[in-house]
Amino acid sequence: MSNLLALSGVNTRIGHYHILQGVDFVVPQGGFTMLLGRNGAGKTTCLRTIMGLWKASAGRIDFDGADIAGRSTPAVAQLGIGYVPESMGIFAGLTVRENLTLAARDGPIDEKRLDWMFGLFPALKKFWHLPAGHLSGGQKQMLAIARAMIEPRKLLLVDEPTKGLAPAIIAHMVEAFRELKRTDTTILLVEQNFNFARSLGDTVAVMDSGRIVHSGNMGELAGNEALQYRLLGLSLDAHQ
Amino acid sequence: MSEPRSGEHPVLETHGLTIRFGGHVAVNQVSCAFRPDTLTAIVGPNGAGKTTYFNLISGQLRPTGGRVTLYGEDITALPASQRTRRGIGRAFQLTNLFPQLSVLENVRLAVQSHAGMGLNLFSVWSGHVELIERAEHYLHRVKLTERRDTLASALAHGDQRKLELAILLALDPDLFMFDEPTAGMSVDEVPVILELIHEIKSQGDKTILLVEHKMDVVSSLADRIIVLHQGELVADGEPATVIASPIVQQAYLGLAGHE
Amino acid sequence: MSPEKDELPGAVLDKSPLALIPVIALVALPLIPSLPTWVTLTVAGLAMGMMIFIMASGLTLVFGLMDVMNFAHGAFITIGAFVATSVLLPLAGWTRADSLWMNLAAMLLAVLAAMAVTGAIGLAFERVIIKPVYGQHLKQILITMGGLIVAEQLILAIWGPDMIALPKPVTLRGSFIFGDIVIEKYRVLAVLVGLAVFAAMFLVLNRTRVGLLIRAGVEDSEMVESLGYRIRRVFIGVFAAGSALAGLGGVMWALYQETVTSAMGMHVMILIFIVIIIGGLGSVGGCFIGSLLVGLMANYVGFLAPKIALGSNILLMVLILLWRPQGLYPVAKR
Amino acid sequence: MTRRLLSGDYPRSRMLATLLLLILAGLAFAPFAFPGTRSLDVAAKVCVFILLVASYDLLLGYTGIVSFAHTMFFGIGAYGIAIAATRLGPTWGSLVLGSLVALACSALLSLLIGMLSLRVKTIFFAMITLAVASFFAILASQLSGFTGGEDGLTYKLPQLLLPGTKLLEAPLFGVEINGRIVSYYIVFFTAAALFLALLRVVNSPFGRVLQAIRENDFRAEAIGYRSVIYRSVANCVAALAASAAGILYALWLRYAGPDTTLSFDIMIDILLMVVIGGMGTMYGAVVGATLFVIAQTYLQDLMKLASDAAAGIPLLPDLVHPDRWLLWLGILFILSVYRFPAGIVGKLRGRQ
Repeated sequence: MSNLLALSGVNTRIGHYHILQGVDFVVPQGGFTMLLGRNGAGKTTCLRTIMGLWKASAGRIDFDGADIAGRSTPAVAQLGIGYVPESMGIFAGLTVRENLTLAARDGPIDEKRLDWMFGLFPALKKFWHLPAGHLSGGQKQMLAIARAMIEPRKLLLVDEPTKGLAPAIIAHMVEAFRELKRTDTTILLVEQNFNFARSLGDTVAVMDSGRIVHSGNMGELAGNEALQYRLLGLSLDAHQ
Repeated sequence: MSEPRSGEHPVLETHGLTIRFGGHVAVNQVSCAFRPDTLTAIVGPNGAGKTTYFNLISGQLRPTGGRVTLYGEDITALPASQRTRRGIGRAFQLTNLFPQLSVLENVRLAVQSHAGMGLNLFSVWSGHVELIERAEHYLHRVKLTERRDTLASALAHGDQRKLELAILLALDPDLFMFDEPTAGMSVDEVPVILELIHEIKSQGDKTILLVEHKMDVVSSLADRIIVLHQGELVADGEPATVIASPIVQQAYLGLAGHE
Repeated sequence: MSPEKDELPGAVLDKSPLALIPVIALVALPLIPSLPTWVTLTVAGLAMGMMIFIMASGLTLVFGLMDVMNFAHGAFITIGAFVATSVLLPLAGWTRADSLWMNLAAMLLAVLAAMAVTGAIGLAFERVIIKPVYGQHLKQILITMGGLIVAEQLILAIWGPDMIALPKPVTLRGSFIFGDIVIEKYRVLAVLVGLAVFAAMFLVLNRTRVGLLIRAGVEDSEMVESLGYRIRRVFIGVFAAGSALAGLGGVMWALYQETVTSAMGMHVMILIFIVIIIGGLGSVGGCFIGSLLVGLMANYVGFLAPKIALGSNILLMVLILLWRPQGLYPVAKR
Repeated sequence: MTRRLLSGDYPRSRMLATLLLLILAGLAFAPFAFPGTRSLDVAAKVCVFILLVASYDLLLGYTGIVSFAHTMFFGIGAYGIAIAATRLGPTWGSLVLGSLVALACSALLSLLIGMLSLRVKTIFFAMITLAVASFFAILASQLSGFTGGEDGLTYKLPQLLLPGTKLLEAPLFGVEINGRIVSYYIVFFTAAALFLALLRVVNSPFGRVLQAIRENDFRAEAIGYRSVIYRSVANCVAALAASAAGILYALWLRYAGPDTTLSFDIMIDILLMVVIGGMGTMYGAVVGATLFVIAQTYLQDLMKLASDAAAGIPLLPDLVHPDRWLLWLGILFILSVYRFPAGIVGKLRGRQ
């Protein structure tokens, strides 16, 4: 498997804060890569730096054979990267249809793809003409994901899609992502819910204090509780 | 503040506290009482409403339903500044300082607020040596004395968190609220913070609320754990009991499939 | 202040501010001695409101989209008016001819010239003056005030300090008379132009892809960029368009007053600010309603108690702020 | 002593200290150093505007509030004296009464505006104050029976302050000591005392809170400072000082009218002075006001020379025409905001 995206030595400063302090990891073509880590570790900053929403002060971001560090956000998006931010970035005053129309850069929405999307997220069909602000949290998240893939994209960056969602909706979300996986979509997904990450991820990178502290395949991490505890603080039995 | 503060009287209570943002209920009907000399840890997955619950208590947000009482007095309508004056002190998750003021000045302003001298228009601030000395004392407690003349914006992340705590100490509150005090800190900086929280706790008359992700931190410090999930209070009790309860296993840690 | 409220014309969900217009008109009815006078004043008020709307709409749209309040907007209005004198005075042959078409053609030329000049200046203004201070409100106010000072001085240097008379074209003078009701012809034109601008803005915002981009950009410009659009270019276009509208408003206002002075922009700026505050900063729909309210109020009170005409608008502003502290349609964002 | 007077806030630059001393000496000995009506007028105007601009700096530089109603408070002070002197006659009693009523009006109005609108964003406040101030200016010209309308009010002052009153038989250092000299020193000492009082306010515990609120009002609230109250008090103090400046100006001019106190042009002058002098420094007000008033009076003479020299070149003579002096200050203003936000004072301090 070749690498679609590779970060090497990426540094990002926001104001006076040095958030990313030399980040290195790769996202293999056609797989799901999970970016894990505690709050404040720099995961969101990582995605924003790839999107060009923050400028990397040093390092390379190679995407599909070109260094995209320093390119403007629209230029990065036009290369075929879709982005679902943590806040979801839904245009609340626009209808569901308008949200998707805007996301279809190349003209009218492809009907077949739309039908497929309605299959994944039936709620979008139901509320087609409703302002997106009226959707529930889960439905908004679905719209945000649908918006990022209304046209084929080479890579999707998804920031904490399960945040604040009920278990039933998370289960639905897992199904939708599995369906996406069958279409050979490449995804880089930031997550805190380890169970969710484990059920979807092929490879994994763990961040702490602005650096990658572990990377490898998901199976290895999932099977090693001591490693999970060390990296993520995930343990129930540790101090009993 | 003249109310008795024996262990039985709650310092702070929330009654059916609720806030909605549009269609989303971020905190839903949370009723809970916090007693002095108790450290309560609030845990829950990301987006469970922990920080929002904090914001409702410290006054950064107004609830859409329910009440907050401090020593039995309804403070739901009070702005954040008045709650601070009544003894609720809060450290923020994302560092939130006066970036272009010196480290000492950041703390001195908090000391000055606690001394109630903000509306003193006609004395020279540098003449109030006692305020400056107290500020220096708090800087010493968080081990920041050497950086006293640095601009707050020029501090490293860990030092900023320490300054955040020095400001909190300077307010000398009855109720301390820590929102992930160790987030983003390097491993060697964490003990300083934990020791500080421990010191506050051992003073005996303080009420402490702590939002924290790291379970080892929580279980070593907390007298009590409450669990928020989807904005609702789903578990409340002794740390060991709460951690072992199935609902927490599933809701919080997402480890239902724990092989 | 629910975040899902749509702020754009036509899509306004909250109807109660709309009702203010008939309410004010009906309150005025018994106070004014005769019905024909009331009709005359109402039409005059609507016409004035429409002209204020033309001048204010660009400013509020730019604020909603780019979070920039341009305190030099008034200078663009003045420039539009002076450009009109430079076009219309040499074309006296056309404006004095007793032909509606010749008159309108002259006006159209003046309007196009004014809009081209102010649009171009707006473009330069955005690049040179405003671009470095996005997101810094205090500096924005200061820097655009600086722009205002410089622009006013340049106007004085180019067109001189004296008042210039600018008579209306012949066929637009005088009034239509229906019984006792007297309606000035020019006011009818002003209402038509105002409605056309409002309709055009409505159509562009709600029926075109650029409009979709603008509406999305008002909410979250970062997300629009993440979808692959160069929203900055749209922003600059909107700024130029807003400045061009100021130029159009300047021409309309100058012909209405029939005089042009270097201070006229600053005078209308007060009305424009009142309108924008009433409507809610950044809301085009609110601006439209606010303009009509201010226009009606100014004419009714101007007739009943001329001395307190401007005071009445301040009073209106204070009352509305007491009712809705962020204006009729608060734009919830940032 | 100096420390107490300056509230511990020193110029912190030798150049600046020298400049300030020169200005102080120039103003203190103006009647003797620069005899003549025009130059004494300039000196008095400098004193008044130092106070006016310093009070504006308290708002803009220290609190981060942009208000366009500052001339309104300036005007209230001037009209307070003018109306009292016109209606009640040229007695000391009426001057005191007029001043007190004016100060009370300013305090009330500023608190009202503050409480109503200081919670909102900077831009909103700027727009509202602009609307209110212009309303006030129009009100002053409409109520002509009371304010003299567009013509303003000319009035007599108590005997002691009139030019005809000679205090000493013989001239002192070649200057006749008359009522004008007394008036000048009233203006000078009051302005100096109030400037030092403002310097104290910005260096008081209160002043530090203002700066904290300007930096991060969310956090200031969180540590117990209610920002709307602090902003309102700052607004009120600034309004009172502006009114005091208005009172002094009316005493000096023996005239109050819309053009000398209420017009938007003066508001723009204040902005130019505070920004070019240096926001948030207080001393910037001294430097800015002095340079501006001198430029206003003498730069035009210089520009006339330039304009005549450039005759024949298209447009250039218009640009350096004496009436266009504001053009160049406007450009300097824009450059100041971008390049040196702490103005001349910041530049001088930066060199050390």
